[in-house]
Order: sequence, then C-alpha cells, then structure tokens
Amino acid sequence: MSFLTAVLAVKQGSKPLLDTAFELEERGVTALFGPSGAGKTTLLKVLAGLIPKRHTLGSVINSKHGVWESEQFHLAPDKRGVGLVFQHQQLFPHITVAENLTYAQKRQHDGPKLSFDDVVTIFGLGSLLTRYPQALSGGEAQRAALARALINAPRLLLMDEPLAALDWAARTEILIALNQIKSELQLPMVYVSHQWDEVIQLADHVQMIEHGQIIRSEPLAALTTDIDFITQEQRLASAILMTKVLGHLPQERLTELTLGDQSILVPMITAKPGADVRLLIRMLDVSLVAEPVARSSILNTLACRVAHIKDHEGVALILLACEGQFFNARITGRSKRLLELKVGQPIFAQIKATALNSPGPQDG
Amino acid sequence: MSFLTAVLAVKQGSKPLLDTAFELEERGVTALFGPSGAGKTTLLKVLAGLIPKRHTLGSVINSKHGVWESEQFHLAPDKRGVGLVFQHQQLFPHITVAENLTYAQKRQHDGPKLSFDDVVTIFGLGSLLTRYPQALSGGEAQRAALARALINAPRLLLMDEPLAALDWAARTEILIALNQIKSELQLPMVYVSHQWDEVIQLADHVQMIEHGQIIRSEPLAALTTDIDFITQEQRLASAILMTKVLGHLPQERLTELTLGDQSILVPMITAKPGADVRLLIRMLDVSLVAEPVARSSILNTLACRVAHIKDHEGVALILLACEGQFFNARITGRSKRLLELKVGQPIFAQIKATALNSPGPQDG
Amino acid sequence: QAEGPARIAVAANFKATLEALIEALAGSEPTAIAHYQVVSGSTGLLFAQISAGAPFDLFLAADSARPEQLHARGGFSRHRPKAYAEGVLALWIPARDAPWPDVLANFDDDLAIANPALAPYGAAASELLALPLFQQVPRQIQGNNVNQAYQFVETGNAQGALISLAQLLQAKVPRDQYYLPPKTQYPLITQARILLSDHPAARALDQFLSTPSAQTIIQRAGYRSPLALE
Amino acid sequence: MDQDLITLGTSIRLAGLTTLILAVFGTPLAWWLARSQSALTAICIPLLALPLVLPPTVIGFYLLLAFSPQHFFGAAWLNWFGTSLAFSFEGLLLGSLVYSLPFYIQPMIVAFKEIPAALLDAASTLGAGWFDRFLTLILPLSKNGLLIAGTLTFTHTLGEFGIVLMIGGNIPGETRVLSIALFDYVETLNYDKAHLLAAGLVGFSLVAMILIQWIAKDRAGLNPEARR
Amino acid sequence: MDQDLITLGTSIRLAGLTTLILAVFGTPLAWWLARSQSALTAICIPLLALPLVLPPTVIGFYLLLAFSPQHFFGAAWLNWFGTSLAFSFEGLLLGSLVYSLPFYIQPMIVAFKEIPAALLDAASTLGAGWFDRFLTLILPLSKNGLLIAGTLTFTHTLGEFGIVLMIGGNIPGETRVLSIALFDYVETLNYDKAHLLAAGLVGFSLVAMILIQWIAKDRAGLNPEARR
Ligand SMILES: Nc1ncnc2c1ncn2[C@@H]1O[C@H](COP(=O)(O)OP(=O)(O)OP(=O)(O)O)[C@@H](O)[C@H]1O
Ligand SMILES: Nc1ncnc2c1ncn2[C@@H]1O[C@H](COP(=O)(O)OP(=O)(O)OP(=O)(O)O)[C@@H](O)[C@H]1O
Ligand SMILES: [Mg+2]
Ligand SMILES: [Mg+2]
Repeated sequence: MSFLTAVLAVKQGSKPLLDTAFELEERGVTALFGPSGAGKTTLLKVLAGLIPKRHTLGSVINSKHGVWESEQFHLAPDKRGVGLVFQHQQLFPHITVAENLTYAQKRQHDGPKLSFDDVVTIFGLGSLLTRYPQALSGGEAQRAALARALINAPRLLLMDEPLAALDWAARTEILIALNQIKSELQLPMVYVSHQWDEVIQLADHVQMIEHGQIIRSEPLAALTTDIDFITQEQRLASAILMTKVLGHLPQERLTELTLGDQSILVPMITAKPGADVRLLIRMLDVSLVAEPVARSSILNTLACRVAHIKDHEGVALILLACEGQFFNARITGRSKRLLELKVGQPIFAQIKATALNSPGPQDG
Repeated sequence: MSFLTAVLAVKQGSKPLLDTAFELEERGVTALFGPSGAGKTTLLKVLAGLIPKRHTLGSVINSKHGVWESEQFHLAPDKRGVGLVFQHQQLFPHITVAENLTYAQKRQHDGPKLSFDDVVTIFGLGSLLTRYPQALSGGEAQRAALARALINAPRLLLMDEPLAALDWAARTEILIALNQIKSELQLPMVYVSHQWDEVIQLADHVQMIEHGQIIRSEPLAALTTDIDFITQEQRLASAILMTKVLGHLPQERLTELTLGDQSILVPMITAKPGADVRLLIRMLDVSLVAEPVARSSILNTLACRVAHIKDHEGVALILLACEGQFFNARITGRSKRLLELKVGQPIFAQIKATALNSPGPQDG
Repeated sequence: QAEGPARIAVAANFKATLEALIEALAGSEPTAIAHYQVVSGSTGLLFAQISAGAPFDLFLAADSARPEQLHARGGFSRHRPKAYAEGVLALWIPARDAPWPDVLANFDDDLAIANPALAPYGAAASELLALPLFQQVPRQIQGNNVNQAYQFVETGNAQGALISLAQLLQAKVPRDQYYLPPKTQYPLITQARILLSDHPAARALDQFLSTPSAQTIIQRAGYRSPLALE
Repeated sequence: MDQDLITLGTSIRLAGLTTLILAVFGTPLAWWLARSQSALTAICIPLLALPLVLPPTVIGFYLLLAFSPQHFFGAAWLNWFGTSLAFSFEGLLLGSLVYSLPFYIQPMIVAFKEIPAALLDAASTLGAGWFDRFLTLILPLSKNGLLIAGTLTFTHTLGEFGIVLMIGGNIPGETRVLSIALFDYVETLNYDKAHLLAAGLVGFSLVAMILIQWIAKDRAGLNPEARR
Repeated sequence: MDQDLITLGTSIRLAGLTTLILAVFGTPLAWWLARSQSALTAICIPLLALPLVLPPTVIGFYLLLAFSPQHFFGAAWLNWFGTSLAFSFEGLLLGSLVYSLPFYIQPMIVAFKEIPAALLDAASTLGAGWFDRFLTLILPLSKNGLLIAGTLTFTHTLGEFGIVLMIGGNIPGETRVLSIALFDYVETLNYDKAHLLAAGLVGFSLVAMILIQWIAKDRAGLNPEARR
C-alpha cells in the first residue's frame, strides 16, 4: 500500500516547475535524487501544502489520511501532519533552540513521538539549548532544524538536504539515528540529497527527478543492479547486499557475515549473530580476478558469475550474480579483454573488507 | 612568503569563539577543515573584516597589502579586497541575478579579473540571469553567489561550503573551474568544506580547526602521508601522487602516466603528453599483494616499499614509498599477518585505474 | 510694511462683516479691496501671534480685554483700543414647536455654546444660563468658538445654541427659530480693535469703522453699535 | 488642578482605548494589507491614509455630519444604541479611531511586509494554524512595529484636539481631554498652568515610552549585532 | 478659487519640502536610531515621538516663543539671516519638520530594523562603502518603509493646521496653506467652498498616492509570494 499517490503540477506563471505523477511507499525512506533545479524542493513543498492553490492547479494528492489536494481543494499545511526540514533551516529567530523544540512539541501531529531528551541527545543539542538561532553555526542550525521536525511527531517527514552543512562525524551519527528512527518508529520519510552515500545508507526507495518529472522510481536494490542505470550514473553506482551476522572475531576486530554459503569479513559491528546487515558495495571497490589470490590484503573473495556486461566508452560494467544477489564492478576494457569475460562465466570478485559499509555503528 | 599572518581572537561575551594564530600562503588554495561549530565561518568573517572591533580585541592581521587589524585599528571590509562566498549565499533580493553580478563587477577589487561571460558560463547561469534570487533553487543560488564573488576580482577569495547544495555533476564542474582559476589567475583562496573529496581535489594547504584553534596547518601532501594524521582521520586519508602524462591510448580510452620509472593507466584525460597530473589515491582503494596477479581487473600494480606500519584498533595503516613519493593503504590486521608485512619490505600495491582521479576534465 | 496690503487680523466671527465693510470702504473703487488682507482666527490665537510679533496692522478682537492688554503691555501699539461692535446673544432652537416661554421651561436637550474660557459669547452665554435662562439647565456642549457651536446645531447633533445674532443673520435663519434674551441679562460683549501700525490703509479702515455708515453695516450684520450707546 | 486630573483620566482612557482597539482590529487589517495579493490593497492603503490630508477640525466637521441623526449612520446608531454619538465618549473614540488608524496601520504594514514567509511556512508544517501563527510568530516578529505603531497612536491621540473638540464638545468629565485643556490655557494666556500641564504630559509620556521600550527590549539579539 | 490655488501651491511646497528634507536628514537619523547599539537611542526614539503628545497649537505656541526675537533661538536666527522666523515660510517649514519628524522617522526605524545585516556584510565584502551600501541596498530594501513614511509625512503636513496656523499667521501667498483655508471655510460656514476644496484635496492625494504606489511597485516579488 502506498502512503500517498499524487499527480503534481506546479506552475510559476506559465513555466511549469513540476508536472509529474508521484507515489510514496507507506514504509521506509524514499530518496529524492536529481540535479540542481530539478524540482526537489518544489516537490516537498507541494506535499507539505506550502504552495498556494493558484500555482498548483491540476494537482491531486490522495494520502492515507485523506485527500490533501484536488481540483478545488487544498488542505492547509498545518492539517497535513507533514514535517519539513528546510534547506535553509528556518528556525524561529525570536526564541531559543529549546523553545523552538517545545514549540514543535506542543503542536505534535499524530505521528510517532520522540521525547525531548532523546531528540536533544540524538542531535547533540545539549549545550545549545539556551542559544538563539542567530548564534548557531551552520551545522548546529541544521541539527536543530532536524530535531524540531522530529519532535513534532509528523506522520511523514520530508527532509531537504538536511545534512549538507554537517561534517562527516555528525553526518554519520545522524544517519545512524535516522536509520534507527526509521526502523523503530516506522516513520515514512522523503529524503532529498545530493550525496549518494547518504542515500544508499538510508533509503529503501529511490526516485529520480529531472526537469520537474519523476523519471525513475524504484526500490534501491533494483536501481543499484540495473545495468542501464549504472551505465548512465556510474558515479552513483553502489549496490546493497543483504547479509546476516555469523559471528564476531573480537581479537581481530572483525565480524563474519554470511551471504548464502559464502562468508564475508567486515570491520567489527555491534549487531548480534543472526541479525540482518546491509552491506554497501561500491562498484569501484570491486575488482575481478580469474582465480583467488593467495597472499593479498583483500580478505574477501566471492565466487560469482557474470550476469551482464555492458561496454561504455572504454569501460566495462559488469553485473555480478552471487548467491542470488547482484552487485557491480567497473573495469577497464583492457581488463575485460585480459580476463576474457563473458556472460555466464564464473569469476572471483575481490572486495576489500574495509570498504564495506553498514548502517549500524561501526568503525570508519 | 605568506599572504597574511594573523593572531585571531573573537569573543562573544566572555565566550571565546576563536583564539588562534593563523597564516595564509600567498599561493594556492588553503582548505579549512573541522567539525561543525569549530569556528570556520567565524574565521572567514574576521578575515573579511565583518566582525566588529569590540568582538575581536586582541586580533592582529597583517596582510601583504597592509595591516587589516591591530590593537586599535580595524580596516573596513570594503577596503580589504576580500571576497566571501557565504554559507547562506546572501544574494541581494531586490535585483536580478545579472544585476547581482554587475553590482559586484562595478565594484571590482584589484585582484585577478574574470569577464562577465566567462563567469556566467563557468557557473551555468545563462538561463537564470533575469531571475530574482527568490526564484532560484538552492544549488542555483549557490552558483550565483560563487559567480558574484569571483567577478568582483577579490585579492583573496574565502568560500564557506560553497558547493554544499550542489549535485555531483555541478560540483565536479565547478571544482574543475576553480582549479583552473587557481592556476591561471593565481588567486589565493580559503575553502571551507566538510567534503574531504573536494578538499583533496582543490587544496594545496590544509588547516584543521577545532574549538576555535588551528590545530594543524600543512601542505596537503604532507598531511596525507602523515601516518599519525591518517590514523586519526582514516576516513579522510587520501594521498596525492604527482605524475606526468606519458601518452594516450585512445582506442582503450586510457592515458598512461609515469611515476618515476613505473607507469599507471587511468581513464583518458585531456592533458597533453608531458603535463603534470595530480593523482588522488584513496587509502581504501589500495590493496597489497605479495606478488603481481596475472589475470586481474586491477590494471595498476606498483612496486613499493613499506615505509611505516601503524596498528590501530585491529586495522593496519601502511605508508608506502614508491618512486620517492608516498601513499597509504589500510588493511586488516589479519591481512597484515598473512602478508607478513615489515618496514622496509618490498610489496606490490594494486590500484584500480578507475579509482584514480585527477582534477582536470575526465570521465567519472 | 507700508509697501504691501494692510493685514487685518480679525476674530473669525466678524470676518464676513469685515469683508462687507472693506467693500463699502472701497466703494466705487474695487481695486482698493486689494489693499487689505484679512487674516481670521480665534482672538486668543491672534493675540498670541501679535505678542510674538506677527506682522498685522489692525486687530479686530472679539473682546475688549485683549486689545487692552496689548495696549497696556506697550511696545505693540501707541494707539488706544476702540470698541467697534457689541455682540448680541441669540438662543437658536431650529425645531421649536411651542411658544418661547414653554420652550424655555421644557428644554432638556443639548445646548451648544462657545467655550466660556475662550470666547466672550461663551462667557456671556454661561452667565445667562446661570440666571437661569432655562428652568432646568441643559447639558452644555462647548465649541471652541461660536461658529463651532453653530455647527453643532446645524449638523443636527445639538438641539439648541446660545450664539451670536450675527451668525444667524448671516446664515439667514428664519426669525421664528431664535429668541433674543434681554441684553440686561448678560454682560456686554464689547468687541474692540487696536491699530498696530501706521499703514495708511489700516488707518483708513480704522477710521472708517467709527463712521456712521460703517456702524450701520455693523448693526445690519447683527451687532449693536457701541457708538450709539455712548 | 483637580479638573485637570479628571481631564487627564479622560485623555488616557481615550488614547488607551484607541490604541487597544486599533491593536485588536487594526493589526489583522494591516496584515491583510501587507500580505494580500489582491488589487484591492493598492487602493486600500492610500485610502486609509486619506484622513491625514484633511485638517482634524474638518474631519471633525464631517464626522459630526455623519453622526447627526439626520443622516443614515447617526440615525442607525441612535436606533441601535439609543444614544447619539456626538458629544459622547463613544463618538470621541470613534473619531480618534478614524483619525489614528493610519498612524497605527502604516508602520504595521512596514513591519509585516518584512516577515519572512518561510518562517510562517515552517510554523504551519509544525501544525500551527493561522491564529496560532499570528500569535506566536507574526506578533513577536513584528515587535518593533507594534511598539512604534502603538507609541505613535497613543501619543498622537493624546495630543490631537481638533477632532476631539469638534465631535466631543468639551464636556468636563466626559469629553474634555487634556489637549483641549492645554489649548485653553494657552489661548487664555494662562501660561503657568499651560507650562505645568505640558511639562507633566511630556514627562509622563517620556517615562512611559522609555519603560515600554525597556520591557520590550530585544533579548533575542534580533538586531544588527546578530552575527548571521 | 484663485486664492485657493495660491494656497494649494504653498501647501504642496510646504508638504513637499518637509518630506524632502526629512527624507534627506531623517533617513540617516532613522538608520542610526534603528541600528546603533548605543544606550542613547533608547532615549532618542521616545524623545522624537514627544512632539506628538502636545496639541499642535501648543507646540506652535512654544515654537512661537522660541522664534520670538526676545528668545535666544529667534534672536540668533534674526542675527544670521536678517529675517524673523515667525510668520515666514521658513518658520512654517521648521515647525512642520519638528512636528512631522516622528511620522517620518518611526516607520523608517521599523523598516531599517528588518534589513538583514548579512546582506550589508555581503555588499561590504564586494567593496561597497557605507554610502554606497546605503544607496544601493538599504534604501531599496526599505522601499516599503520609505513609501509609507513619505506618505504619512506628506499627507500629515498637508492636513496639519494647528502649528501652521500658530506660527504661520495665515498670511495669503506666504503662510496660508490649504488646511487653514479649509478650516476657515468651515469655521466661517462657507460649506460649498469647503466641500469643494476637501474633495479636491482628497482626490488629488488619492491619485498621487496610488500613482506613487504603482511606480514603486514591487517588481522583485519581495512579498509573501516569494517562494523561499
Ligand atoms: N519563483 C520562481 N520563478 C521561476 N522559477 C522558479 C521559481 N522558483 C523556483 N524556480 C525554478 O524551479 C526549479 C525547481 O526549483 P527547486 O527549488 O524545486 O529545485 P531543487 O531541485 O530543489 O534544486 P536544488 O537542488 O538546487 O535545491 C528551478 O529551476 C528553479 O529555478
Ligand atoms: N552569537 C554567538 N553567541 C554564542 N556563540 C556563538 C555565536 N555565534 C557563533 N557561536 C558559536 O561559535 C562557534 C563557531 O561558529 P562558526 O559558525 O564559526 O562554526 P563553523 O565552524 O562555521 O561551523 P559549521 O560547520 O557548523 O558552519 C559555534 O560553536 C557557535 O555555536
Ligand atoms: Mg532545493
Ligand atoms: Mg559555518
């Protein structure tokens, strides 16, 4: 079931800013991805109800909670229960950070609720509570804005590049927190970001937008193994492998994961044996060898089969099938010839253990 | 010679926001790197003269162009010739994008000058010139702000996370342009960013700031091969290798570079044979093997020597010396034992050609 | 000063009459009207201005106190103040529907008068009311001057006014709408003038005011002549 | 001076009520004028400033005409409330409202035009409805405007006497206000009393205004000091 | 009506000059009051609103005292310029300036308080000095304030007559202004002329204000419409 289905049309004068069908899954995080000026911010604003009717003629939004927008009708933003984290924060300047939070808390929607203290801890706002927004740094303001949106208990959370001004450490921490919130609170979210790394750590669905139109909408896993997509968007291409924890090797600070019958070693994570773990496999981190290398710093060699080959401007994109899941490698044409790669052929994929990424707590 | 030397002290009430010595090289880009709230924005503002004297008591700034700040003295911002690209853009809302640019152009400082058309082309503002800033998307506004600062011909350009709201493609393009501007116009720049990838593509010097103090200030190359730094900041660790173009292999879309006596193949770039090329080697992209692997998708295997080993929480950081230059590998403790690594020992480093990055135009 | 027209400062209630007087003075020679500039205002205001050195040549006050004061203070005029008119109080009740005695006995509506502190007609009216003129003293609505008191009634907001006869004549109010209380029942409302300069036109007007023809005009306008009394 | 105290009371009541009523009804009106896209506002804003071009006494005269039971408005009022507007405190209040409206509304329009729409958007996604936003954002964010509009209205109503005299009729304890008393003293050359009263009025107003300013002081640092 | 035309000329000259002079000198003053951190401003803002609490006639009276050659200021003026201030157009202008100052300054303070400091910072790094910033940023960004402050000042000066009557002396062609003429017509029960003049004044002002608003129309979309 979907959280909402919509036809979105936004015009500025005669210029269409948005003109597309849109559907949002009931569960999980949908990443909205697209170039600058594609209409991402505009899309979030229509969903939140912030664009006045005269600009949205022709839009229809049917949500799980009722009609939000139709030919004659426009449900006021404060009635939609949609949280929005703005690109430019928009903290209320006349009250402190703490008051910004309580403002949102007092007006909670009927979505999943977080306590004040939890939110303050998650976003590291402890020392900033008595500050006025003007006295925050860019990253501090962004954290406060996220906190304010979450404590408001929205039914749907829209986030417009919420981590753009954050350093790596804060970003990682908040991504982990958002992942927890997603799974524990089952709060549906739309996440706009230019950072594919962020998207892939958080998203379940990806929608690509360009020139005001949703041009793709797919589960993350489908997208990352779609060879055409990968060809087009090589810079983005990463895949997700679903694995389970087999056990930990504390003295080596490694965790052993199983992927079907094979095993993969990754830097130690906290998940319990048997837990599901999502592994990020970046195309660029995969190398192929004809046979396993004895003495190499690369710990993981997976036996795979070539599922698809696509030549593209001197580079070969290889879709690899391994225990029923897929991931990609990107190699040069020269390497392809050297390895005499063909579809269906068995091959060994080397993945650096250190290159693996999982959304749970982990070392860098 | 340095562009400026300074002692910076900024207080808000009794709270010190900045309290540090600071020096800026005359040439090249200095990256200012540090966590959220460290004082980066504050530092740029003192340099630009935007913090009033009563908050900067004790600050002294001596620039190449004269004294900017001393015990009694505060040179007005409009006299310093310092360009500043703000975290929140600050385009003038009452005039169009084109008028924002001409505003800056009419008030050019005596720094290196770019033409209106060049700036518009570099930042892709062609279709936005008649728009008012309110009608720009986040990324569009950021490009316009950068353009405005550059067309103003500053002597020194300060940029506060100028690419944070940009998508990957725009970011890459602008980084390339900034690199060109750096080398062609010799405009000194300070660049604040949370993205180490950006820093490493652009910067010549790196200064790390924390709690209002500059804790490190080094040439990029020194920093990226400093094993202690790498240990601490593993997520950042990349190294730069200085190479020269040997020739191109157009049919394979590869370019051959030389590193001393060895050669490296990278996706084809446009630089002419003999040109200097800066290669980004990310620690995570380097794997080590005891002997070269015959049939592998990894094209480049460099003969190196282990220069230093540092064990850190189950992981081993290896500093590799190759033809007089240095780069790093990060491997698991298990791999280290497997390879029986010791300082001084010869070893082969595999680097995926596709993983190499150069600041010039290139494919992804 | 002698170059330009003579500036005559006049209490607002006398302005229309003064203009008629100037016309009469000019007689067959209409250009002579241009020798006069009439500035009207409340007596208090004009007095304050003259005290501050206003360039007026002749001052026609609505009372005799202020010309006297100007004279007494010295420095403003070597001339003596002279009375030029005497005000007549009239009780105006436009909607009168009974003989006057009944009206005086039963009137219980709002009565407009001029501010007794500022205007001599107000002070006179106030005394008249204290007599009492009416059987029960009505609520008094004060205008700044008689003209405002007149407007209160004219606009229908007040039902009666104790104001000057001159106004009623000027406004051509039918005779049956007003009643003239006996002049013995209220103090004399002597209006005095004082010459402030030697401007020839001003002198001419000053002298003209004492002539019978001028006094006739003044009487016709609803004033009594102070000269006739002497 | 007893009389003057009563008069002072009437004055303060008049100025206070005028300011209060304008604050209650004028504020939303100013918001509408500042924010509406309707072409109507382009006419309404000048229209509301029009009372200013006429001398107060003249406005007073026209109001007096309107208040008259012979005219529609005055007759209707008389019908509903049984009392006439002229020479009553209510009439005075109405006149002050008409005349002071621009002094209240115009600064408020300026203040309201500057409130960033995005902040209101943020509040509405947080679940704040129109009235909620008005109370919790619009008013606090236009504090400077409110302060100045209130000050202008209050002081101007205190000082105004042209209209007040015309439609009030200077009835002691009812429609006699301080400005008329002061005017009387000056006109009757009672300078000592005039000076005393003027000094008192000025002193009182100054202290009141400084006090209000101090209470409403900008504690958030929403001022040029703000570093971002 | 010839007379009235001259009077209209004097009125427009007075209102125009008052507005112009206040625009030139009041604008920087308002900026200083809005932006200065100095404790002085906390006193100055109320102080400048003070003329409003006194009835215009009373202010006029005090001004008349000040203008009188028996007092320091009047004497000094006479010394320097050889003419007296009272009953001259210059005196009228001075009086109007004093009385209209708050109407100009207060809305400008509101407008100026809202200008984002960061935009000024941006301009100064681009090389714009103080005066440059004032002309190219501060003024355009406070256009709404300027418009409203100007309108208030102009209309109020047109309509004001208490001060003008007191210190001007109602001298035709020199200090007789439209508001006094209108006042006179009403006072002397000359209603037809009064209605005509009032209608003319109101009509003229309305057209002028709508025109100015239209010229100064917000073409940048700095309004609630602005989508960000
Ligand atoms: N008021 C307006 N008038 C005209 N065009 C507008 C207006 N507002 C936005 N646009 C255009 O609409 C398009 C979509 O804008 P939007 O802000 O949704 O982009 P975005 O996808 O969020 O981009 P970014 O990643 O840069 O923030 C952009 O091309 C922008 O220039
Ligand atoms: N007016 C103020 N009062 C108190 N503290 C302030 C004020 N302004 C800034 N700070 C604090 O000063 C520190 C430095 O701020 P600054 O904006 O320079 O950080 P930054 O390094 O740019 O961070 P970011 O990457 O998040 O933008 C922050 O901790 C911030 O909270
Ligand atoms: Mg956007
Ligand atoms: Mg910052």
